[in-house]
Amino acid sequence: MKVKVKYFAVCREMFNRDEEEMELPDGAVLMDVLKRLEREWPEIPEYYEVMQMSVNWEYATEQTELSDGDEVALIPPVTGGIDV
Amino acid sequence: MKVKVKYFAVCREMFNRDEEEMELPDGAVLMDVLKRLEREWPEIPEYYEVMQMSVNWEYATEQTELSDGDEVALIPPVTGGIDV
Amino acid sequence: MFKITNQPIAPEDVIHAVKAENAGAIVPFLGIVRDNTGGRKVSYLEYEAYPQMAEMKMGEIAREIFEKWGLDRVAMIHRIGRLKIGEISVAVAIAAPHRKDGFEACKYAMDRLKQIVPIWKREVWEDGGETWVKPDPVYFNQKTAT
Amino acid sequence: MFKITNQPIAPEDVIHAVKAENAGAIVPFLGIVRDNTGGRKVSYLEYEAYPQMAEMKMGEIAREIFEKWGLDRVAMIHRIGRLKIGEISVAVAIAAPHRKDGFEACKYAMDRLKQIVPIWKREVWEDGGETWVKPDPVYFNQKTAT
Repeated sequence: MKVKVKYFAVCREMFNRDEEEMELPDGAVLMDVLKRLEREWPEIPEYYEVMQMSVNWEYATEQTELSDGDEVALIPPVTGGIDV
Repeated sequence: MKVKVKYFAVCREMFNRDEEEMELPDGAVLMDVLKRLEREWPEIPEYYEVMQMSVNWEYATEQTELSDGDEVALIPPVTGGIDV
Repeated sequence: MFKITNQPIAPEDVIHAVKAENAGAIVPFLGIVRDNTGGRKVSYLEYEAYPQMAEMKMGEIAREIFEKWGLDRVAMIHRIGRLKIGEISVAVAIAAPHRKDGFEACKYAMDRLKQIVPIWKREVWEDGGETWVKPDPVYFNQKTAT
Repeated sequence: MFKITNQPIAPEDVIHAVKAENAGAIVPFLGIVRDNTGGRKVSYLEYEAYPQMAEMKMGEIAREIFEKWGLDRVAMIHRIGRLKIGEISVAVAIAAPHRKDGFEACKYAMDRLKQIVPIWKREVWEDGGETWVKPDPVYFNQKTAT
């Protein structure tokens, strides 16, 4: 199956792209996306604690199952609006 | 001495005037204004509990001493702005 | 800026007055004339103030806010005269470096405004009745605190 | 009304959206770009959002507010792109029959907006440095609560 992976803010800069299509085996979960990205950015596990992920615009866990056509995103710590 | 007495809202309607000059003996206090008004409106003591008075735009007590030229006001219960 | 006015109020009037380059948050408050009171249909409202004393008392509230939160950008406008449903009767705005203080101070400003600022409201209902509005029962306990 | 926009925000945008004839109080909140962060001079800010998810999460916050306070008139706009000092980054407004609920709900909206709405801020300083802004430390405890 294919999912779309989107990158924002510091993640976008880290991977140097906005989004990409990713081919995954059937039954893949979010952790499989992270594992794939680890090849490119070996330090990514250090950020699991502070980074969130979403599937189809809802926060999701590393064990969330993926389906063909899903939109996945890496969500660095959010800072909506103001810092006061 | 002479003081100016101002009437607002329900007090203005009760006395049917906005303001008046009142001649008082030297050494008069706010209670003397109320006593004078009692001639015209005998029930006024029933309202002492809920009505306030001011002298020169500051809340004052019945014992506040008055001076020539002071501006006195009867202040019915205030309801600034909104009731929510 | 502390003002009693007989002109319509725009939210920008108070917001603009408190804007500052070092304020990260502005908390305004708007009081709006409602179409009913306890279910009785309101036709219009009439506000009356003791303008000089009202503006002085607004300034006093601002000083209290400065003492409590250290915030010095406070604006309050209250309209008087005849107001239609949906119009703004009162607008307050407070600028703050931190939003928590801004919310607390703005709520405090409205609480105090209702306690100590000499403004009165007369409701005229659609059924032809009318009354001067009395304050909350809490008023009678707080009278001496003013 | 829940919106991510690259256009300047006017306070009226959210205030107008929540006005109702039975709402006696409107509590807006405005986030303003400050001229400094911890004393370091800010040149400008750059906001980025995941727009579709951000608008969904704003709607989710509005549903939480309805569950907690029964208030159903909530508007939120967040601007993205490059913002100058003094410009509005975020505007929220809530209409309420009672001001106390309005203040609580508006504060809650801002707390939640900072926790769960996917928006990021990059600060560019006058000295040429820049950084993606990290959230408060409290974030790390609340991550699993989202």
